[in-house]
Amino acid sequence: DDAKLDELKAQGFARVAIANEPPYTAVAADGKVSGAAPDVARVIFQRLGVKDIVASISEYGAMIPGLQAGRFDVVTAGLMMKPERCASVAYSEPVLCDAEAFLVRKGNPKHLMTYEDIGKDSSATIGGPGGGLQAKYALKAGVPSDRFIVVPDAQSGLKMVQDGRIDVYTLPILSINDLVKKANDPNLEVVAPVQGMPVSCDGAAFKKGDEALRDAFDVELAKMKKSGEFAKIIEPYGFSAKAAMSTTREKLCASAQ
Amino acid sequence: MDWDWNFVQEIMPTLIQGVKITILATVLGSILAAIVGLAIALARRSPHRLVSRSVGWFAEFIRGTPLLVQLYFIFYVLPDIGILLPPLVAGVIGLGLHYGTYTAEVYRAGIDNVPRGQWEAAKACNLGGRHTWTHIILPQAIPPMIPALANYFIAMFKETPLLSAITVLELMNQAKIVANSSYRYMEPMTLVGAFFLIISLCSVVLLRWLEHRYGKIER
Amino acid sequence: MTDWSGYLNLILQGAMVTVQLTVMGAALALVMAFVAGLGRLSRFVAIRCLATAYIEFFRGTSGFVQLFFAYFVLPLAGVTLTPLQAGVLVLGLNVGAYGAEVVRGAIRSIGREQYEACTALNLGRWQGMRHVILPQALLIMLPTFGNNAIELLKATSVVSLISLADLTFQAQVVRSQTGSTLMPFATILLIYFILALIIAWGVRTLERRLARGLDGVRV
Amino acid sequence: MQVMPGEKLALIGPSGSGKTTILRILMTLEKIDGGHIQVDGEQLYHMERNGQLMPADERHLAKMRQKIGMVFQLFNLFPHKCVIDNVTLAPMLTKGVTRVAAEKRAMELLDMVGLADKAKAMPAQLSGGQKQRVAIARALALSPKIMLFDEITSALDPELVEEVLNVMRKLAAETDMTMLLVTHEMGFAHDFADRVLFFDRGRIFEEGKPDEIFRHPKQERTQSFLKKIIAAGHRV
Amino acid sequence: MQVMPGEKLALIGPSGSGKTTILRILMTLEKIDGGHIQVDGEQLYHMERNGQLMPADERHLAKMRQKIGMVFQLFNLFPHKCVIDNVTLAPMLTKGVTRVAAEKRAMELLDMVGLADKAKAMPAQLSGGQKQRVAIARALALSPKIMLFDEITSALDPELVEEVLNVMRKLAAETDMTMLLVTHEMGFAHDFADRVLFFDRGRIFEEGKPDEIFRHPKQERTQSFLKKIIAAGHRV
Ligand SMILES: Nc1ncnc2c1ncn2[C@@H]1O[C@H](COP(=O)(O)OP(=O)(O)OP(=O)(O)O)[C@@H](O)[C@H]1O
Ligand SMILES: Nc1ncnc2c1ncn2[C@@H]1O[C@H](COP(=O)(O)OP(=O)(O)OP(=O)(O)O)[C@@H](O)[C@H]1O
Ligand SMILES: [Mg+2]
Ligand SMILES: [Mg+2]
Repeated sequence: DDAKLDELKAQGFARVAIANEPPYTAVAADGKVSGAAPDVARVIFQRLGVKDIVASISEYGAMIPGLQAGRFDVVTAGLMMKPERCASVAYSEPVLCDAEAFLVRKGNPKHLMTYEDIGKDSSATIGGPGGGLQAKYALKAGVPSDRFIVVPDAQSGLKMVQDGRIDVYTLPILSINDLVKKANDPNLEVVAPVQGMPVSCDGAAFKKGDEALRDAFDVELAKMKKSGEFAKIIEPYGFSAKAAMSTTREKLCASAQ
Repeated sequence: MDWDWNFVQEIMPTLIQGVKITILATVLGSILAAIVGLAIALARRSPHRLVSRSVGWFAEFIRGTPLLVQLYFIFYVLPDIGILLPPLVAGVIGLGLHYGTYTAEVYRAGIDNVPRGQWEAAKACNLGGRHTWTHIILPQAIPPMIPALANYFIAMFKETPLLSAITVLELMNQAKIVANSSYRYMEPMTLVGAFFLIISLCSVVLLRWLEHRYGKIER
Repeated sequence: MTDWSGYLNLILQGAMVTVQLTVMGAALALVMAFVAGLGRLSRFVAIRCLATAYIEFFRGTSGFVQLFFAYFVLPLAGVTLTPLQAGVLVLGLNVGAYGAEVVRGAIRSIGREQYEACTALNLGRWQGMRHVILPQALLIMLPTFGNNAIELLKATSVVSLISLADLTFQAQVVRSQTGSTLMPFATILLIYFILALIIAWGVRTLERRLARGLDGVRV
Repeated sequence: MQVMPGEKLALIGPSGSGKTTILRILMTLEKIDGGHIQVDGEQLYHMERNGQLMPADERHLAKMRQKIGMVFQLFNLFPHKCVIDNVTLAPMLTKGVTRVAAEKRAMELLDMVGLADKAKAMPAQLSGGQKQRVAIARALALSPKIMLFDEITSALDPELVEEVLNVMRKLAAETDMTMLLVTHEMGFAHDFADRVLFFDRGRIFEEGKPDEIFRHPKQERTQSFLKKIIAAGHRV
Repeated sequence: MQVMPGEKLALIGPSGSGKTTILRILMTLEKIDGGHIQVDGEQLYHMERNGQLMPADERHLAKMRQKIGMVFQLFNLFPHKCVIDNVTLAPMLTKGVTRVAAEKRAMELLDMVGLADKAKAMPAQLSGGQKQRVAIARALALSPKIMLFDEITSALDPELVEEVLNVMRKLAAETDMTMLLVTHEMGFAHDFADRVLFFDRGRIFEEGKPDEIFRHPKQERTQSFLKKIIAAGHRV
């Protein structure tokens, strides 16, 4: 009775949006898509009878409009659940959970440990993805929008911190850690987790109206969580399966309200 | 998804902010392009083959590669060699350099169009190289090329949205930020398109006037 | 530590997409240039207006904005294009609008006497256009078409912003994989430049071939 | 004014007197404000419909143009086509003649104007006289009933004029086409024409047999024109 | 060849014989392949350094150019500057003369050529003869020792020639500058020059007092040249 799923089966693949931000999502040198979120999605879609996933890389800000415009079938990119998003898309149950981190220069010269610190220091600038949780938190903590720089991708954020264009770059802890590991730059330092920020979790995000597909996805996800297969996929990337299993979509979508 | 006038009203002030930066970038970029173009045109006429050749190739290279990538290069790579530019400055330099290679061609044609007799008269008046350029050649060469230069400035205006890729808060970037946080693309993008169309059409009128005013020189 | 050959492979894949976009965009642009360019010379007011509206619209707005519009707003109106389709469509229509003016200018530059010879030989309007006027005008258009093709090549870099995996986009991917900013950008700048040189060379060769036999008639 | 079938007419007169204009009107290159012109028994610029005369449409004009050919002062060859293609183009396109047939006919015509060996040459490689002879062959290829020639030698170097006039003589002798010729070569006009029209200020000022006009012009203006022409070195 | 200070020389000869070329060489507008030229006791294209002759540098050339002024066939006024600015520009820039002094001198010169009332006009508003007189004033403003004139009347309508020649006569009478004049106005050359040089094929073919050359040329080629000139309507 699920028309969307039948369509995907017939087509043989599902189109997913990713961000190319390891360890959530990544594209390898050979062009193969990996990362914790797509890996989970791939297995579930196979169980549902959809042979493969085809990923296109997108800016965070463009993901939900793209989903609504029918450019992707699902977003598996570490798009953290928050109430407004829950209202715009149909989330699956939580998949990856993580807390926020700050990437700063060695010694954290401006002593920026929280969003409030940034709000108070009128010379401090913070960079983060466009239209994300981070921008909302920053605004709430008194950071004016001209000190929140929208950075198109993680590598640019890292570069801007290195070059001193921004004081802080914020992403989930695991993303920041991965970034720092690759950069291998002793002049960087990570503040993690950022105090006062709740742990947030992402889920696979479907278009409103594709709830049947989402529910089928959830059934397979629950089975995987139970069998331990879920943990086997995400833990090598550094994520905690326990964290994802200890909360629900309902809680996360309601919590911030 | 339906058009929402309330939303338009809400985002208008933000977009106007962007328009201001867009215009600022265009004006500064144009000034830089006018100067860079002149410098390239003069360097290409240099009697030193090494100078004229290498400037020639440099200009070809800039003209043959995308502005977007050049902007990335200026913004993200130059800091590695210690040149750290604020986004707007990097953007203006990118625009000015890129379009400078186009205006250089305009200058070249303008200078070539000054009759040989003017060079010779300048020499017969015993004017030196610098005086010949500043008092005789350029004052005659520049007015006729104003329309052609203006053409490129309009083209440059239309390429300023690329600056959003290096975090300049111009019109396109403001629209993207609005879209990112509201998940509505229709209104901001349509408005951006409308802004560009209106300003471009106005500048066409300006261009016609410039052509009329400076199109030719009486001899 | 870094697998350069793998990344180079990614970049080459991107170059394929860029070439594909350029070729398909150029094909569409060529068709549009002739359709709209001839449309502006039509006897019928309605066709002339339509062609003028198309040309002014696409020349008046920013290509970047058009792309975002086609990619994010058109789907809301029920037209969903793949990134490749959106890219080819926007680039082709955009460059085609500039090309239309080239076509028109070249056709109008053919002397009256050629039209009169056609009438005297009782060729129909379209026959004269097809066999006598266009073959001559083509030679005049060619150099400008070459420049337009290079502009098109450069404009393809913008599609990276709607996540089409072209050269610029792959450079961004490599950059986030390796942490190196200089290498990918320097590499693609070079590739773009080489592609531009190839286009310029190709057009020059074609021009020389077409001009054969016409020596001494036209400069 | 009336022209008989097969008649050879020479149009002479001072500059700006309307000689070119009348040929261009016959070739429908120029519009007329009033008056009627009949060619081969049919209205040129008008057509009869329901017993009324109406301005002609493009189809009627095309039909009438089949009957008329024109050779221009500046040749107006198609520079991008070789000589034989210049000649075959119109027959193939407008009469649906096959390439083989068109080329056979073209070679005959080129042979007639003495340029069979230049069939594959491009116009740019020809001298002015050769170009003009190709232009004549091109106009003949459509087998018109009336041929118009507008100062076809005046853009040529003096030494090339004769080769074109020779072709014209041959043409006059061998065919019975109606021919209208504008020229400043009075000697040639004298030998060639059955009748000479002297134009001045847009109208026919005097007409008659060549001998009458050239030897014994009645009008003073005709006399003074001929005197000027002779002074400028043209033979009569 | 040698020219005395204050001497007035007329250069005549057929087209392409090198008259223009020699003036352009003196004005350093053209390069020379070989030979030496001395102006006012100094080498023009060479300079002495450590007892050796070396090609001159730009500074030496600029110094030498101060001694020489030139008036062109096509005036070459600066079209973007008004008449008086055309005259004052070079003195102000190259000699550091103040604006006031330069304008005073310019007004004297414009007065001399009869154009004091046109000081504020733009070149485009002047007739050819007026333009040429401004060009003469402009060259004089630098007070050169030697003035070069290259067919300064041949681009003018016949009725304007005389006004320029009158200025030249005045100039010859009032100053003791050395003057070299290329002209086809033989009558004027005769009255004006102390010595006439007849050029042919790049060399001086005959020279002498005006009377000798114009009345009794020794060389046949000079005779035939003068005959042609007279036939073309120039008075001698
Ligand atoms: N009968 C006429 N009615 C209207 N206009 C005329 C007439 N005759 C001549 N003219 C005008 O006079 C101008 C010169 O005419 P045309 O070119 O036919 O002269 P021509 O006799 O061919 O001179 P030339 O010997 O210089 O070629 C044209 O612009 C034409 O419009
Ligand atoms: N002595 C020479 N050495 C080298 N080249 C020469 C010489 N004389 C003349 N020429 C060449 O001949 C050409 C014509 O010379 P120039 O213009 O001086 O002739 P002219 O006497 O001024 O003729 P006109 O009366 O037509 O102005 C020039 O290109 C010049 O280079
Ligand atoms: Mg005529
Ligand atoms: Mg000369």
